[in-house]
Amino acid sequence: MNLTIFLLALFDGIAYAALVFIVALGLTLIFGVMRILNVAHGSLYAIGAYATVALTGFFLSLGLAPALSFPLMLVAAILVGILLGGPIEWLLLRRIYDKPEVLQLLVTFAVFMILEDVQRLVWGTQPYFEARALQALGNVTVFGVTYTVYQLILLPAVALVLLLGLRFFLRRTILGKLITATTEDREAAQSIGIDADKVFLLTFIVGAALGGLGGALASPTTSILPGMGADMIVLSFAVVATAGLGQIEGAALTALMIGLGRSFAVYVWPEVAVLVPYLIMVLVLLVRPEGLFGSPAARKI
Amino acid sequence: MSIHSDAGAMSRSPAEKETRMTAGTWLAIAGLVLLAAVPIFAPSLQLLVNLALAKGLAVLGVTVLLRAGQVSFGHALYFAVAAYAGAFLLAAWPGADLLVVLLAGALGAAVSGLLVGLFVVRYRGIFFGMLNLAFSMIFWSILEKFYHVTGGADGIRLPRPSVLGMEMGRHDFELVLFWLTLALVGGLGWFTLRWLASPVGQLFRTVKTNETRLEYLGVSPRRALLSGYLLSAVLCGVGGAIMGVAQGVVTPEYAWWIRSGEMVFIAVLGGAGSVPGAFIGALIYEFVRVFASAFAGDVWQMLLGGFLLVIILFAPGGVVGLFERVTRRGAAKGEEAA
Amino acid sequence: MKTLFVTTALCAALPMAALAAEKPETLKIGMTTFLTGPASVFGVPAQEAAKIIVENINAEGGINGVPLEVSFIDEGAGAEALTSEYRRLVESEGVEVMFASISSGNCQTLAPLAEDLQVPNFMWDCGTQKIFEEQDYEYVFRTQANATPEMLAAVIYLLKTKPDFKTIAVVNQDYAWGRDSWNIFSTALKAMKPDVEVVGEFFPKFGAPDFSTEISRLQALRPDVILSTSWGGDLDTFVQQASQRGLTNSSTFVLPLAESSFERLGASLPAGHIVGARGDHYFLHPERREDADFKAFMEEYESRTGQVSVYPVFHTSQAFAALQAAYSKAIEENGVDWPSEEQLLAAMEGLEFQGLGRPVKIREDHQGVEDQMMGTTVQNGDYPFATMKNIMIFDGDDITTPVGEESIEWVSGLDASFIDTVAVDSFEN
Amino acid sequence: MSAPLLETRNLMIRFGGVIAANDVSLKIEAGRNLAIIGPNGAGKTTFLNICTGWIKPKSGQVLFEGEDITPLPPRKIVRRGVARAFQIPQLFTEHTALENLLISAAAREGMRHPLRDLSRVPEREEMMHLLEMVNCADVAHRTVDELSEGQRKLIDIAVALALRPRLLLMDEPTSGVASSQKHKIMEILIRALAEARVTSVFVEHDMGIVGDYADEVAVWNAGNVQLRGTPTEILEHPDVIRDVIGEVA
Repeated sequence: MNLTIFLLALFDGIAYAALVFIVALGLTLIFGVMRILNVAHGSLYAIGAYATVALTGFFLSLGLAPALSFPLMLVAAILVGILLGGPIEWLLLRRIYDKPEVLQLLVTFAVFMILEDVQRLVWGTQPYFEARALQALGNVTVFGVTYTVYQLILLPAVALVLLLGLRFFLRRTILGKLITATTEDREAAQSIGIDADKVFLLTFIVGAALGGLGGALASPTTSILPGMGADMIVLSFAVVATAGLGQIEGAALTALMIGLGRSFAVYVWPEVAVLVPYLIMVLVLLVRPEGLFGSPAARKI
Repeated sequence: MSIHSDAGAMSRSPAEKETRMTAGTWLAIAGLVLLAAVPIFAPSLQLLVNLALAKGLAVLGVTVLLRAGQVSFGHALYFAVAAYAGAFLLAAWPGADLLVVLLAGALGAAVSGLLVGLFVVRYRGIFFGMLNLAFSMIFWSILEKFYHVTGGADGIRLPRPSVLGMEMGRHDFELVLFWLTLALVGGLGWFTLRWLASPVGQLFRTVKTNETRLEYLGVSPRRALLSGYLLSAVLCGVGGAIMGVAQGVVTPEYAWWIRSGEMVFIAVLGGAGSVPGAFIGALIYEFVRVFASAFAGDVWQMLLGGFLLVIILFAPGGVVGLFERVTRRGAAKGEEAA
Repeated sequence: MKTLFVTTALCAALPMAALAAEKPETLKIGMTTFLTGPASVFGVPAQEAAKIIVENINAEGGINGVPLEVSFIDEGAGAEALTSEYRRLVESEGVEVMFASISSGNCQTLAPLAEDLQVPNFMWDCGTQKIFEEQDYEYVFRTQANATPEMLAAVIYLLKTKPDFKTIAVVNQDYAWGRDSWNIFSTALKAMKPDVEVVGEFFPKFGAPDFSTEISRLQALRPDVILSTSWGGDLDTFVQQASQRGLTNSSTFVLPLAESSFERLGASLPAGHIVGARGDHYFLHPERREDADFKAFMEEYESRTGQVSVYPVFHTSQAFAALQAAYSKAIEENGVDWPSEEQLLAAMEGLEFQGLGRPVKIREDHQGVEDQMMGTTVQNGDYPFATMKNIMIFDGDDITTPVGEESIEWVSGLDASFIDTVAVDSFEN
Repeated sequence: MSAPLLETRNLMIRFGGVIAANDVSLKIEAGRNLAIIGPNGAGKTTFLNICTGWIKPKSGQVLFEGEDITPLPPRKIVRRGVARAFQIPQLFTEHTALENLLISAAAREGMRHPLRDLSRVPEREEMMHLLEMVNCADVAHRTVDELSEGQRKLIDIAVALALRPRLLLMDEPTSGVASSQKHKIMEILIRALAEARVTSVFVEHDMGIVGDYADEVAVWNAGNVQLRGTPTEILEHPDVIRDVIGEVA
């Protein structure tokens, strides 16, 4: 393997990792704060993609500039957060916080099953492709290989902005501190007047919107079709568990490991590319049971 | 300290309830007899019931783990390992005996259960669930990827095994398989109940409530969990092997994560932790699924999802819990009247 | 080896054979198709087509006065649901003929089941060539071609139109179709043009959302030809990403299933690439497009679905055409009002029928012999998507594995001279 | 002369900046119940945790009957005869009082009857007797989370006794119990221990209890044994009155 190929694999890996990270971010945020592993996250991802395609198709058919696709992605993500994330938390999850975690997980599994069919009823079974956002940014050529600016530059940039933005939000803003306080000790937070219900609702909306944003950002690069969420969710699980549940920086690093592992595998041994995320997960958890960045829960007696 | 009550009669612990519930035993026997009559009175349902019971055995495996408070999101692994073990055996030795095929499946599940189990019993809660998921997805990827060995996504066809040296037509074979499945449901169900009530099973169950005390009883919580994990893998394996033989084909979909989710789904639907609930849940699930996909076309997933939500929100004890609630209320009323 | 039970059942059935059957109220048909999952890109158009065809047949009085009634089974609901629903239709609903299925895996599962249930089963869409090569069936027939002629047509068209290429890479879906089709294609290519070098083999997982890394590698490898037998969302994503990043400018793509993606791909599938349609299936079929019935159907389909017809629509039409032809033939040959199952099965042998494409013939091994169309893409502005020019239709008889032979073995025995022995009709567009 | 039942040699451990065990060397003789007293944070519980293998010392050794048990995990130490009862009772909350004891007996007996129903194991009689000894026979069939704190503490100790240990380490056996009940509980306990011939070490804050039930007292301070002696000696010692009793009272 020469340097060129090494760099090419690096670029591919980073572009892929960026997208995986954005999706996993919402999942890990929700888990970190609410201790719920949201299986329906995959559906939110898919619906974010579908909504983007629908919105872009509609507005661009009115003759508006393709650059409008970018704000529309944000709109789609926010719609997913508010119209789906909100009701899921408010109507369903809120009623089961005191139940065993298996039931919480199954509720989101049920929502996943329902949303899979909802997608099909609304958007049908034919794949959609809406690449105007990607085309608007054009290509760059590196070592004679053409990349899209969208995948090589925009996606990693967005991922980085989200990583830094969320860190800043959680550590530096009052709202972020309220969320962290609730995460650490719900009862204590309530006793000092934090409305934990509102914090949870907000977190879930933001997490769902991040899932939707992942789908929105993925939409110009891939076919939007039924079942796309089911694949993404397992990959996100792998990222989140490997990173340590609730670990944002860890998720970024893990996504990078998985992205690079996969792209190098395609260059070196394509047959194992699909195994890479799970192998990384097992190997990491073998050495560090709490995930890369997780801290072991001390048992007090 | 001196609350006087005839405690023995009033509040029995789960362990005692299981073995002394003679009414429950009779109910279970009645249920098995009723099912045994399916091929005679409703032959069109025979295969469906057979598949549901096979799935029920796998769900029983998940149920066992729920007793220790652990949820596996990867038990489809053992389902698939056993089914593929059976398929490979039949490919290498066409016309192998049904019992040998099932035994090979159970053995495959046991061996893989031991290997994976040694590793995952170090984890609890969500990590336990996720690691099991990871292992099942690795196996799934291997099945998909190593096409030349595993047949890839189309899987492997299983020629019909012989039964005690006899070659059989589909109809006869399916009857034998059906009754054999039913016998295994009865036998393994009974064994699981006994095991859960036994000292080893009780130690296993305490992983759910207090591992510190378990350690201070001189018992390794990991080993206690491993014993139940092995049982659960074997149960899943027997279910998977039956499923493979009944379907005549095994595909990587057997190991797919949604399958594992489905098993947990059914376990909760039937009544989390309940042995008969595993089979009742599987029967209900398969019937809803088949009839929904026959009559509601492409929204069967939505119906099942809605069904699950209703159960969790309004009857978290599952169908068995619902049944117990009704009978208890009935009993209470009876007492009042008397 | 038959068991005692089946043998007695057959004996019991024998005396009935000579007699005609009672004419039913309706002729019940069961059709398995993907209504959910990625393959619903084929399954749903097929279902729509089936509905239109059945309406048309019933409007004309059905088959000998008996109207058709179709029940659909979702192949996407999983193998258990599929097999149990299949049995329910046959055993409890009185379905007389089954059409199954799209997935090759399901065909392999259902073929022995049909045999055991003794229900005539038309394999209407699945691709695997192995079914009749590995086993003899009494009740199973295929109303279309299989992977071998489909791939051979692609190889021959490639060698005829671009004889001087040196290198090839493949990007197929990682499942039986992707693997088997490459096996046939590469075997044929090596036999007919031994100097070709295979520079890359990629089997990304089925349903992969992203081919960026594969495309980067292909750009570095610069093969003359890139084959992909992918379909549906996978093909769309691959072609879109490849065309976006200029890979379609540097390599010629051979896409034997691209006809089913034309409309969705729009302008992303540029001119000059080789495409096929698993048979002579094309909404602008050069021989058929002026035919009144063909035109009427195409218009009807487009007005109902808003989309042009794709190959599963043609495959569906062939299955129903086979059904009509078989019943007519059995009724005529036996001089009965309604044929028994025995008579129907007898009629299937050597049956000729015509759906929306050219006529198809059922061989003695129950394999259908279907002509194969290949073409080159062109973006000429008539439609907002690619259409075909330089179309060739290859004779099915010449490129279908002979009865009793195994495909890979037969194909590997071919050589460059084979190309000229295949009868072909060429069309400008 | 035979080795002491339990001996520690130069145990050292610190958590962050706090020294929890600072060169602890102590001998515990069979048959003499030792009470450990001292202010909060003096390292009393840490000492029990080290002796049972829950926490590994940074340096130093723990010997049980002359054998080094320092590297062993708790379960192996338990099997050698060191049982433990907890400040917060550690019970199987889904099981009844009797079942908690039966499980303990099953753990002790290993796999002698692997598939017999737990409620029918031969140790049932013995366990009922144990429950009687701790005055809990009347709640034998209640799940333990329905019981009072005092009952749970006694059952916690009974579970440890069911293992037939030679040494029992108890962390504040009477904490969380109404003061009127404390003496009653200790009365029951000491009788049960004597009957089972178990030596005990117990951490205690209540000087009245210490004075009445301990054979020996060790005073902990800043991670080490400050004083050791008979209850009378210790409880009248001016340092103890100032540092320990003063604080507690």
